[in-house]
Amino acid sequence: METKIGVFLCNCGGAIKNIDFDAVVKNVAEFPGVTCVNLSSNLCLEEGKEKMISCIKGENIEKVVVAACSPEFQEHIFREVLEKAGLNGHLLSMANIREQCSWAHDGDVTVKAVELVKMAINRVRLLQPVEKKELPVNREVLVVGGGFSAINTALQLSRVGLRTTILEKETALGDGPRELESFYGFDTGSVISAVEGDENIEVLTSAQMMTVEGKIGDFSVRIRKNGEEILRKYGAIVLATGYQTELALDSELKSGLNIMSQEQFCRMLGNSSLETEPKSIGFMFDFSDENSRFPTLATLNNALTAKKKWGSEIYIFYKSVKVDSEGMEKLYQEARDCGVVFLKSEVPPRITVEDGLVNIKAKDVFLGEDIILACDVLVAEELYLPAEETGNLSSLLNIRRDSGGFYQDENVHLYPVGSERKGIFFIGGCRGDLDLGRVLTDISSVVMNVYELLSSGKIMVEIERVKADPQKCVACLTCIRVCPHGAIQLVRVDSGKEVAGISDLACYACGICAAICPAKAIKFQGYGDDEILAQIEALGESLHGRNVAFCCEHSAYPAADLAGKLSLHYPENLRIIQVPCAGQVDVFHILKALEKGAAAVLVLGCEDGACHHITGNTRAKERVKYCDMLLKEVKEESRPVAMFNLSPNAPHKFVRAVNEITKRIEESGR
Amino acid sequence: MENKNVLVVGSGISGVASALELANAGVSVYLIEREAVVGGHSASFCCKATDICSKCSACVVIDKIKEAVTHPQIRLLTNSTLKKLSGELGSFRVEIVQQPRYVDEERCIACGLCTEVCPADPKAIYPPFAGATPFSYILDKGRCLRFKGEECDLCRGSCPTKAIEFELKPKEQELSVGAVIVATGFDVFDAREKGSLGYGRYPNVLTGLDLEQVFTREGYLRFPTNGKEPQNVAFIQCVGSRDEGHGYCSQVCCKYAMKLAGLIKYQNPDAQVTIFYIDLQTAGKGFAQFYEKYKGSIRFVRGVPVEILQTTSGELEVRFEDIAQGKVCRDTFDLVVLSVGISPGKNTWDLARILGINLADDGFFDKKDSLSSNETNVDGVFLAGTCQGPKDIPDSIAHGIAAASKAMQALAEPVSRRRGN
Amino acid sequence: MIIAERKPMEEIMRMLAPYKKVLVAGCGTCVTVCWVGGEKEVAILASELKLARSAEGNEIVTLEATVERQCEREMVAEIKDKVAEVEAVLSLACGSGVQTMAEMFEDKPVFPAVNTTFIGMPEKEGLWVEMCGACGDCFLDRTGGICPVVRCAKGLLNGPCGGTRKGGKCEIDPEKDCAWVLIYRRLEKQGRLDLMRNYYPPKNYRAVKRPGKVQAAKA
Amino acid sequence: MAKPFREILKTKDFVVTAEAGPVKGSNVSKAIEHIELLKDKVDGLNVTDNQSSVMRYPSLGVCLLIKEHGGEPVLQVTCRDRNRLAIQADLLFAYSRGISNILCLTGDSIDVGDHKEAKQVFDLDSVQLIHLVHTMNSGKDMAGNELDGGIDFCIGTTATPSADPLEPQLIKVEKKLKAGVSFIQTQAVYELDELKRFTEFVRNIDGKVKILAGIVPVIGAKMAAYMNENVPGVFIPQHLIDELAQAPKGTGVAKGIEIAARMIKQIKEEKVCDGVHIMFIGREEKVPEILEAAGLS
Repeated sequence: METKIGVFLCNCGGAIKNIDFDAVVKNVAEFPGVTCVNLSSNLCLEEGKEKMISCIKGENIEKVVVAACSPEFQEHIFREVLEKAGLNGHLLSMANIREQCSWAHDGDVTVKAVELVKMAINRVRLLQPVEKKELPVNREVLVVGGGFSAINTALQLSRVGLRTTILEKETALGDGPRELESFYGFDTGSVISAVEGDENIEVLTSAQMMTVEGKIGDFSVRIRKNGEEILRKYGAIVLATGYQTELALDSELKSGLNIMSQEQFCRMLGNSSLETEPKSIGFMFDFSDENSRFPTLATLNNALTAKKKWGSEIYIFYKSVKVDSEGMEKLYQEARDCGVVFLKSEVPPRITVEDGLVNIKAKDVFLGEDIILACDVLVAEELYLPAEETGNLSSLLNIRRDSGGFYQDENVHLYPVGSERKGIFFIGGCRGDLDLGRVLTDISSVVMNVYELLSSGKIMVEIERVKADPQKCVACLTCIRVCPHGAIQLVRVDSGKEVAGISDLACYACGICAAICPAKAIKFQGYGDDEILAQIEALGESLHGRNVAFCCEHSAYPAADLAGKLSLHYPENLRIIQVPCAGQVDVFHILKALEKGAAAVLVLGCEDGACHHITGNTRAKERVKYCDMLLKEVKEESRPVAMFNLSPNAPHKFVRAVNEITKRIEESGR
Repeated sequence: MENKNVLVVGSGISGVASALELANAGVSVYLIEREAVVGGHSASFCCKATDICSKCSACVVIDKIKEAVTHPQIRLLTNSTLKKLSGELGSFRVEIVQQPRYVDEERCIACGLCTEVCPADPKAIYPPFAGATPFSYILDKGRCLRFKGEECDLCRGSCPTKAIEFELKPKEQELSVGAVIVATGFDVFDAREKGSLGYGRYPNVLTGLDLEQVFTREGYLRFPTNGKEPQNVAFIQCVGSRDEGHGYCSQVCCKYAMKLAGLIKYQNPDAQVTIFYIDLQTAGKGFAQFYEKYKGSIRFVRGVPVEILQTTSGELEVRFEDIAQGKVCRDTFDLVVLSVGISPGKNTWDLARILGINLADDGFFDKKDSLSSNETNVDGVFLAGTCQGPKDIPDSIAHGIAAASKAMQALAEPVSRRRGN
Repeated sequence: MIIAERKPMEEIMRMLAPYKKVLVAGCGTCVTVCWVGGEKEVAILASELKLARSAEGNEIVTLEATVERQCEREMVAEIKDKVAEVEAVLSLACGSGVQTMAEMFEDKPVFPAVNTTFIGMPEKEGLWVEMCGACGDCFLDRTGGICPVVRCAKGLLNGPCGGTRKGGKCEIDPEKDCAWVLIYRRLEKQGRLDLMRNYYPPKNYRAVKRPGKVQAAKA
Repeated sequence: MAKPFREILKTKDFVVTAEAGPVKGSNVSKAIEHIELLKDKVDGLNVTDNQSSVMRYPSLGVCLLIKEHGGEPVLQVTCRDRNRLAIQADLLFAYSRGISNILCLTGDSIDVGDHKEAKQVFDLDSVQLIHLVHTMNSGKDMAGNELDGGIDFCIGTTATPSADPLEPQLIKVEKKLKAGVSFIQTQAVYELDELKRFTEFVRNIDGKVKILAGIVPVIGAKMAAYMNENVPGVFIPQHLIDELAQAPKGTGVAKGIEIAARMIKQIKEEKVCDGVHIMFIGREEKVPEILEAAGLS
């Protein structure tokens, strides 16, 4: 007994004029499984939805195809309609006949519309219900690091009723950018005492994280504290391990007594029993590292304090002052006003030490000539580097670092405090060089994110949308190695066999694992091999001469919609298949499309470095390259396969990609 | 009775970020927007990726807006402004005025029939910018014949969903909320104020924002005038930042200028791009490599242009003090982009009065103390994004989330304890 | 685990040239794990075949099947019906799988689609390295658990050759480590360098009498 | 008639040998020229065995020619091309024809040669080969069978003093010494200190063994770079490469010879080791110039 499929067409209030809807209705009605085809003019409005519901109920429709505008903003609405009509919301497939059909092309596009609907029908036939379920999560939070940001995170988390453990490798809390305390008017001392009085906060000093297993809501962490190991469970992990600094100087100079770091200089400032106060002080920054804010911050603040306290002559050598954080420009002006001398130089000054004085030689940009200054003290430029445990912890937690070795991949979708793994966050100096204003923002952000995840002790998630079939899984560990979100682990099933287990809590449903699984053991509800194949096969013979584009739902798909809205036209023979991530497209899908007759295949994903699933688009590129090689093997180069990167707001780039492929086909003379 | 709802004023990226976080935490949120469309400035920014992402975050804005407008916990009110605030943290009452849209955004299906039939020229009813949300048509009272007293009814007649309604009065409603997040954003510095730079007089002198929109609209760099591709472009930094009247760095200009410059070089490697600057703000996550990649191919001149003149041939002659050479030089370009900064929003002052919150001397809303840029002098009223001071997109998002966090934390605290301190 | 790699397409095409209907048979064990012979690769190869042949204007029909272990008669027997339908079988299993198929279906030509390369392990995602040469006379007790028989380019038993490159890389490939340098470092770490100083007489290269047979003592 | 090499090693305080690389083909006239040129100028002529895995006229063949022309041949035997049967057979043949010096080496890998698809044998390694020769010297074959007429070879082997890391190499050298060799012929050395370090190490284990430093003249910076890349076990220091680079055009060979001679002189004067082995493959005719420049003729 065939599934009863209901098809609902919408002509957008009669505004879609280049599609002959009667023809579409007639054509689609003959498609196997289609129980009823309804044409509406306002499907997305209340009256339209009402009709839909009553039809679904009346005809005992089991699965639904909606052919109307883009799913971008409508799919969730129609899902609700299905739910109201007593169907699972996932038994819906949409054909985008407005933005990606009617609006995207001139002239009559009835044929394309019919094909799009058929693709949706073939797909919907395979869809299975996806249930939602509340899964329990552990409400305890682990904060690694004992500095200002770690402590304040714990305090704010406590304020919203979440218990935390602070894990500090040192013997006491409160390491961190002490030199800035005076500037910002906070002192770590007071917050430390606040922590001690807080029943929601446990402090483990001289303690280290040894191993971490599990996933959001259920991390089990082995901690070594003075010799012995303890096992703890946490719902989320916050890294606040800070940074370290290093003098950017030739090693022979580093030892110099009167050449020092900002922090050493701070101690000097704080030292009341100083025999002789320095009469002249030199500062340097922004030469060896032009991309840090912190050096400006520390310099200005220390220079000012010194000026006020000792009235010393102060000379600051720098390339660019970094004033792009709150209050900095004012501070810079204040420093100038009270007589601090700023000397802009394109190249780092030459430093030499002679009879107790530090000679600084530089070419001043404004004066255009060399200046040589002899100072009692030089506060040298500092490089801001990741704390040394950073590497070790990132591999323990299986998270990526940026090009500077700090935590957090340079991916805009992770900013401000997120990692690629749910339930693991970074704050403050450990994710790069931040001024304190930004650190404070980080702290509050992370508290919000953790609260969202853990406050209720449970999270509502879709169950088994992506699932590894224990029968087929050969435990090759491939998916575990490729999952960008650390959502897959080996689990023991009842049979005792070890197989890949995908955590519904940690999974982002990107499908990268499903695409790469060599045993085809991973089923991805809605986007699996079968569903994609079904859409390709729906076109049958008519696929010949068509181009198939696999479009990432985060980028290319909305970009295509936008092209429609702007009526930027592109060749009509394009057939778009929406995927959750370019990384979900496999060699197999591309070859199938070609085998079934497609003239060309495009894979369109996010910009390089902006993949929502970190590695999806780069994997896609690799696979496309591999396909290209296979096609050469079988002398089918004339049917191009190409990968393009674009963002959701780049409709022109989308059109360019489609046109380029069309051009290539023409050139290859097919 | 404690009320946990939150009102977010302004649907720019910070407001949207605040609203989303709260909504995801189960709080029901009213998100009010003065304009007809959501998203504020950043929603119309272009993608600045070259062969790699340049971390401008414009696409993140798109994601978040979509998430927000489709979120069941967020009630969105466009064309709406805040009129009155009373009560205190946990039990505020706010009065909202919603100007009539005339086109019901719930019913408008963006079919475009109304625009076809509209007799006014330019059309009085038209779609919002592509990518706008909600994507429902806008009726411009200023242009509409009917509002000029004529008997025109064509669009209403043409509308298949009966979405158009003329006889609408401003809607007032009162809401009770536990906390208010102010995210009213910024105004772009009006480059006309710097007359010598010729903005508004010379067609090929643009602001950074104009250039954003050229890319959004065309996908390529084009002259606003003749649609040709400029070959020699100059960016001028710190227009409306770091000067008397703007005692701050706008924090965004160096980045967007360099990223747009990179984009220009990527699309047209032969193009000459020059950036006039005093100090380069190249800090910030993910920006280092971008800067390293393009600093070779972009010409950086340490100097401040004092004047721009248009030659008879239509070229733009920039007179600037080249600090390195210590003398005034001149150089000609065919397009000049003024990297205009971030200024406090015009309505900031009114809003401050309505909410009873302080203004800082630079004209932005004032924060409670140096350790929290989200709190204000009024308990329960919080600041998010550029209405508190200049921020780029990632920082605005972070600040928005932080504001949500602070509001949530304040509301989480039992009234008793709160009163206690 | 047994590691293999796909044969060049044209070689496969040559084998199958005379046939119009073939079964592409995968194996669910080693070759699945090393990404050459599992269900996914079967599907890809089948698809590529069809593409290639239709390009030649000489269509081919493919059936697909993947058994858990092609080196087990009983498991191979499960697909006999499919085999009955085709003119030839293309096996993506290791050599022993191919031979089991060939033996089970003597009336049908069975062709190898992969080259069986070695016994090894994954070094990282998608990269496998040789670990064991199945010499039948395991030497690992003397070398800190690093096999010089296959991991040394020359299979030397008494230390490195004189061709070791700077940094302890192999004479034939600067990418590869010199096994004997690895052995040295491991034994040094364990304080067992004396093992390396011992003289090891010529190896018994006939420990496995070809064709090899192993009789379980219990059976 | 040349003195037996074994005697020379015992008596002469600075031994000099040279390498003769066999030709590719059956025309041995060039080989004979070289033999004639060198046989009286050096204490032994040392014939490579399919050097760098490039197939050539056999080592055994050239050794016989040397013998015929009154020189003292040293037979190089690698483990790459022959299994234990073939090697034993060759040794019997060689000895029966008056060849009494053997240099035992592992042999370069097949991959560096001109028959890359050949099966490499390495049935034995160099240490095992040394043991094998001793076994046969004692009148038995490897399987323990009595030989009707045994052999008595003077055994040498090779070593790489400039290997990095050095320790594993030294362990192997130690094994070779324990197995029993009369002389060690090193890979090309360019740094005296490396050589000193090496000889010291050897002396501590075996006071009697003679060490001949390998001398390979480099005739240009390019060649040097190439050798560093492609010749196993050769490490030419940067300062030499620079020195060569500065040599005016066309004077490369002269420069190479000059450097080589300088090295030999130093070795001899400072008594770093017991002699040198000069490898000037393809330019055998130039060897006398080196000897002259080094004051050895």
